Amino acid sequence: MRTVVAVTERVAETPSTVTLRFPYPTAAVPGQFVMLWVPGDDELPMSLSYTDGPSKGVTVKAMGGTSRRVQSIRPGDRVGIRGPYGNHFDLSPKRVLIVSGGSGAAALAPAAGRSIAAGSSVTVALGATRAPELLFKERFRAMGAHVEVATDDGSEGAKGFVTAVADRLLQSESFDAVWTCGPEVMMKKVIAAAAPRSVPVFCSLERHMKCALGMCDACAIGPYHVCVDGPVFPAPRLENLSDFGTFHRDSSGRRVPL
Amino acid sequence: MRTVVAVTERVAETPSTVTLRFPYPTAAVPGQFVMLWVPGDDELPMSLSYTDGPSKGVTVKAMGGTSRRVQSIRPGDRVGIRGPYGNHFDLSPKRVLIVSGGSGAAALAPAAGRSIAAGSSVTVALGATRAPELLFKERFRAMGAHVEVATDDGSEGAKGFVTAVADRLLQSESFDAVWTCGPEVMMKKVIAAAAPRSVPVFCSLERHMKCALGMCDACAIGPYHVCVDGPVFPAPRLENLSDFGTFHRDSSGRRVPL
Amino acid sequence: MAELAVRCAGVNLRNPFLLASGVWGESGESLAGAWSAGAGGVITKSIGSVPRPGYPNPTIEAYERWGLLNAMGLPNPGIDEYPREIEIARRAGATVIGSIFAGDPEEFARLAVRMAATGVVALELNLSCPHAEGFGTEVGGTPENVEKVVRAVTKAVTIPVIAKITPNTGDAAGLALAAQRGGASAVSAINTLRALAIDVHLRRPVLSHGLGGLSGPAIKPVGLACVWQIFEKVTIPVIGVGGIASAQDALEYVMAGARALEVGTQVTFDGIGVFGRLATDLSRLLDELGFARLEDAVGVAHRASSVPPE
Amino acid sequence: MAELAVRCAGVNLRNPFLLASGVWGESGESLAGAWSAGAGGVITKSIGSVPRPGYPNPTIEAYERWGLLNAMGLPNPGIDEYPREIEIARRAGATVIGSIFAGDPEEFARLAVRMAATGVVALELNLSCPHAEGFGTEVGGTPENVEKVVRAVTKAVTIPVIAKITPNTGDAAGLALAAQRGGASAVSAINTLRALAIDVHLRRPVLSHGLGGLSGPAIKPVGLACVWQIFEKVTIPVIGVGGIASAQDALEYVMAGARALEVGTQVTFDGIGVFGRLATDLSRLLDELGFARLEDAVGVAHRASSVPPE
Ligand SMILES: Cc1cc2nc3c(=O)[nH]c(=O)nc-3n(C[C@H](O)[C@H](O)[C@H](O)COP(=O)(O)OP(=O)(O)OC[C@H]3O[C@@H](n4cnc5c(N)ncnc54)[C@H](O)[C@@H]3O)c2cc1C
Ligand SMILES: Cc1cc2nc3c(=O)[nH]c(=O)nc-3n(C[C@H](O)[C@H](O)[C@H](O)COP(=O)(O)OP(=O)(O)OC[C@H]3O[C@@H](n4cnc5c(N)ncnc54)[C@H](O)[C@@H]3O)c2cc1C
Ligand SMILES: Cc1cc2nc3c(=O)[nH]c(=O)nc-3n(C[C@H](O)[C@H](O)[C@H](O)COP(=O)(O)O)c2cc1C
Ligand SMILES: Cc1cc2nc3c(=O)[nH]c(=O)nc-3n(C[C@H](O)[C@H](O)[C@H](O)COP(=O)(O)O)c2cc1C
Ligand code: FES
Ligand code: FES
Repeated sequence: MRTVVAVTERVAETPSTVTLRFPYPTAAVPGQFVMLWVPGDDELPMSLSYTDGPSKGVTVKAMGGTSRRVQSIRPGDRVGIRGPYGNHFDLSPKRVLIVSGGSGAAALAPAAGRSIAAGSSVTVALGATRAPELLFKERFRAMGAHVEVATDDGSEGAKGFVTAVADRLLQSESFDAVWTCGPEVMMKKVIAAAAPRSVPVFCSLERHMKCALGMCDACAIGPYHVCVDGPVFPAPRLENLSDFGTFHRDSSGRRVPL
Repeated sequence: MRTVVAVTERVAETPSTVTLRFPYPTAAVPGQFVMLWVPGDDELPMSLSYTDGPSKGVTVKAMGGTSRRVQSIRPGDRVGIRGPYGNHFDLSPKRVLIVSGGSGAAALAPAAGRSIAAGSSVTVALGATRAPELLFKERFRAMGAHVEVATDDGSEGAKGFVTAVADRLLQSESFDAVWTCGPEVMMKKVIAAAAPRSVPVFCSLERHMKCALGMCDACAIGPYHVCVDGPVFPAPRLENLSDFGTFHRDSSGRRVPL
Repeated sequence: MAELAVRCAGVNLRNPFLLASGVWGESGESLAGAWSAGAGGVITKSIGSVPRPGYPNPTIEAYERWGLLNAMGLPNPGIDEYPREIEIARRAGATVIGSIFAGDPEEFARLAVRMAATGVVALELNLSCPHAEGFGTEVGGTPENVEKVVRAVTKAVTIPVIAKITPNTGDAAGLALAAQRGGASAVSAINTLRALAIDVHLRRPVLSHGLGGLSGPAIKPVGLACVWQIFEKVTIPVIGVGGIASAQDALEYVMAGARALEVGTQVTFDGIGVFGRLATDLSRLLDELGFARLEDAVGVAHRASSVPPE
Repeated sequence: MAELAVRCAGVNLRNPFLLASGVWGESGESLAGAWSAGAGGVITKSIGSVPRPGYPNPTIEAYERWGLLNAMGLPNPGIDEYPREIEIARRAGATVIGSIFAGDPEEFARLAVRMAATGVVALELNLSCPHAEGFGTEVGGTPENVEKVVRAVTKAVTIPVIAKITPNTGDAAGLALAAQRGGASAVSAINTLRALAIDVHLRRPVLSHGLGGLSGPAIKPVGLACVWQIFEKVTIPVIGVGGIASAQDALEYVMAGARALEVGTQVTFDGIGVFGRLATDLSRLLDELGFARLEDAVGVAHRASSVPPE
């Protein structure tokens, strides 16, 4: 079920994120993820940051041990890929607001791309800790998206949380849908901001994953399994889940604060 | 892989042969056989004597224990069926001579039927020990075949072997093919009779069968497995096989005289 | 519609299809979800004395729709935290069976007491993990060990105890008999078959642990043989598990001697809706074959057979 | 093209793919046919002291293309008549390995002498039939019995002896080690897994014998685990068998530790042409993966793995 592929291209997107491209002809839809196996280390869920054509890609942020190890992968190195798994963004809305925190842009960029190609207008509220960490800013712009930026330290765009930018945009413009990916607390705020305007919000969630087949329960949140019922959830499904934005489960299945 | 079916009809064809009909929609071609499981007893290869439509049939001669047990089956009783297996008669020849010994008519009758329906002319040399044992005589006639009969005791038709009738027909008429099924010594004689006239002969063979999947080797004759390479063989494939007409293998795989 | 409710190991089940341990069993909401999808009962993930993260990924490998290899490494939140999850499932009305694993009879007994205190209706002892060192064959590989563990547990608790037998043995029936001697109320068979996959491009085992366990349709014929042989030897009920994907599979197990069933891997292939479907289909199949109650079909294939068991 | 020829158990094989015992092995012409289809060698049907008809039909049950259940019951013409068949295969140039089965060490030794006299290049001892009373676990189920049988045979003959190990055990490696102690030149693993199918309409086992053995792709992961564990313990060559359907399957076995391979069930699904195809495909696959010789890949997965065997 796994395909071992040699990485063809490595792009340092920001100081902390790296994109790996590899041949993987299986069709994929923006929002879906793959399981990326780093032989000898671990296998991690990664959103496809490039979904179109035979060459796919993932964009990985340095977090713990394995993601750092992923970053040291060079063209020619081999990784295992299975998937794509999960559901995806509904690309039918014509006016979309994207709210991206940190590496969340990885899941959102291909959705923006296909959406604009299909004639939609896309506005991106792009957040990061500091200017160099703004992931896919140029890529979004090159697609034709309108990009507004926020950084924690104010080194580019608005200073502070990207949710403030999103809030402003939601007040000043009309949108048919909001797509968001990033820390759950951020997504919770996005949901709150969109609520008064009745704009439907779709959140892409991250949970610990093992099987990605809806079996092992590692990725359970409330009645859902993020690997098969998600990763994209309409906000109403999440709002009543006590763990959303507060708890996740670690590798042993223990509930631990986010 | 087996389908358990309830027998719908039982016809005593001759004093020693019984036809069982049963629903079995899988498509079949004349010449093919099924494995007929008599629960609690054994499973035997049986040519399909009725190949057309969803109701198939086999015609069984009382030989040893199991075939006698088959004859005691009544409508409503259940049997297991798998198949159809094996190759089949090539129905393209326009003028066909059929030479049938004993229960061989079971394999040949459906071939005659489809052949005549497709516009061919079919002559049948039908042999049996005695008149009441002439299997499918009326069925062949009703199809429009020309039937000539031989019985060992002369109780109907020519007295003696059906091969004599076949020999006469081959001398007096032109045929594009000969199809034969019956004791191997009989089929050997048919091949010999057809040789001077260069009429191709196709023989349907019987060998001990277990798997019917070309694996267990029970049905081996020379380099062939009757279950997958046969049961229908063009004569040239058989002529150089030392066992043809002389030896077969018993259930243990020992070569024993026919 | 034929009656699917059965009593097995002293537990009333609304239908024989239990969620197998290790599938959808880490969180209370998932257990509750399996129950509301129609499972006759739910068995928890095997819980140990302390939290265990399990092995690193890759932990699974799938073979089309006929097999699944896993070496999760018994990840579980540990008995201190797990009662919370059971509580959620019980509040949803689920019939919950608590699965536990341990390294020796004493640890089994201590854990059993804690698990029993959560209000589960029965315990299942995982005596059969094929890939976790110290918790598999070590406790479940010989009749002596099985008997010791089961006896220690049955002495410690009052609720029914089900011993889950390994198929990685020459004599599953001997292990089951030992469980019966130890006081088990039922045995379940089978756990996964010890198995391996290798990635030829990377020249290494696929699973991080190397060896794992095979489940799914591929092991149904093996599970049936175990249940058949066990049924010939024991008098306590047998719970059939391994590769059940259809009502027909289920009925094969029942006719081989199973009174209840567990379903695991098929949840992966069909989703949790498999429970509702299995119950409906089995009831229909029993009708078609002239059985008024599932119970009437338990073990019937032994009577028909003229062939002595091995 | 990568070199497929290997020397295994003192026998030179033009390629590693041997016809497995029990498939196409009753008649000399079939053995010859498998050889001319490209098999690296052919193993005869397991031959006993006297002719044996085997069990009545049904003797097999197929599961799509992933599994096959059989209980043939060791039909064979007996050692008096069988040399004729071997002679036919040898005249065709085939490398023939003679498989034998018996009920005790003495009978094994007597049969071995007779089989060796036919000119086979090696013997394979069937210590692992999962369904024939008196010839399966009875002779191959414990290390003690395996060692006794193998020792009796290796004392009686001078040609190499291969012990075929059962997977119906908790410890295949222990059995293999016993075979090595007994003097075996190689071990082969695995034979079929004990298994069962039930016909729910007829309420009885499908096979006349009831229990049978499972083969085909379904058992590949189990065979790989056995070969892996055996390779860790023994120094003699291991022959991998069980569910080999593709060059990739073959290479998995080789990387797990197999020096030669046997192919049985896939002959049913693909026809005898499977041998030519496997050899061509494997040679290509080795090229692609940078192996000049099959030999270089034997056991490589053990080196890569950081995980200790169980
Ligand atoms: C559907 C999905 C899509 C994702 N897409 C991306 C992406 O596009 N880019 C990106 O950089 N990251 C993505 N992640 C997160 C990524 O999988 C890892 O969680 C992250 O890389 C940290 O891994 P680590 O082992 O380096 O960190 P560790 O130091 O081991 O752990 C840091 C955090 O990562 C979590 N983690 C560890 N292993 C896993 C696992 N198997 N599954 C999920 N979380 C795990 C831990 O629970 C912990 O909270 C995605 C996660 C999911 C579920
Ligand atoms: C392809 C094929 C088609 C056949 N079609 C018919 C048919 O249409 N009508 C018909 O009456 N018979 C047919 N037979 C023969 C039939 O399968 C049996 O051989 C026959 O019915 C005798 O079986 P028994 O068990 O009653 O006899 P037994 O007394 O057991 O044996 C009598 C003979 O039958 C042979 N036999 C027993 N078991 C088998 C077996 N599993 N496979 C083959 N031969 C066996 C024995 O070798 C022996 O020579 C066919 C056989 C084959 C191979
Ligand atoms: C991913 C996975 C995890 C499992 N975890 C456990 C476990 O923790 N305890 C246990 O007793 N069995 C465990 N099993 C075994 C199953 O409960 C079941 O016995 C086995 O999978 C066969 O049934 P199936 O073919 O229906 O899956 C696990 C199986 C799988 C596939
Ligand atoms: C129909 C059949 C008959 C078999 N007969 C024998 C036998 O006589 N002796 C033996 O050692 N193994 C026998 N086997 C086992 C095979 O040799 C082999 O070990 C097993 O089938 C696994 O390999 P496969 O999956 O490639 O078939 C038989 C297998 C089948 C399917
Ligand atoms: S990762 Fe296993 S259920 Fe989602
Ligand atoms: S019946 Fe088994 S090979 Fe033909």
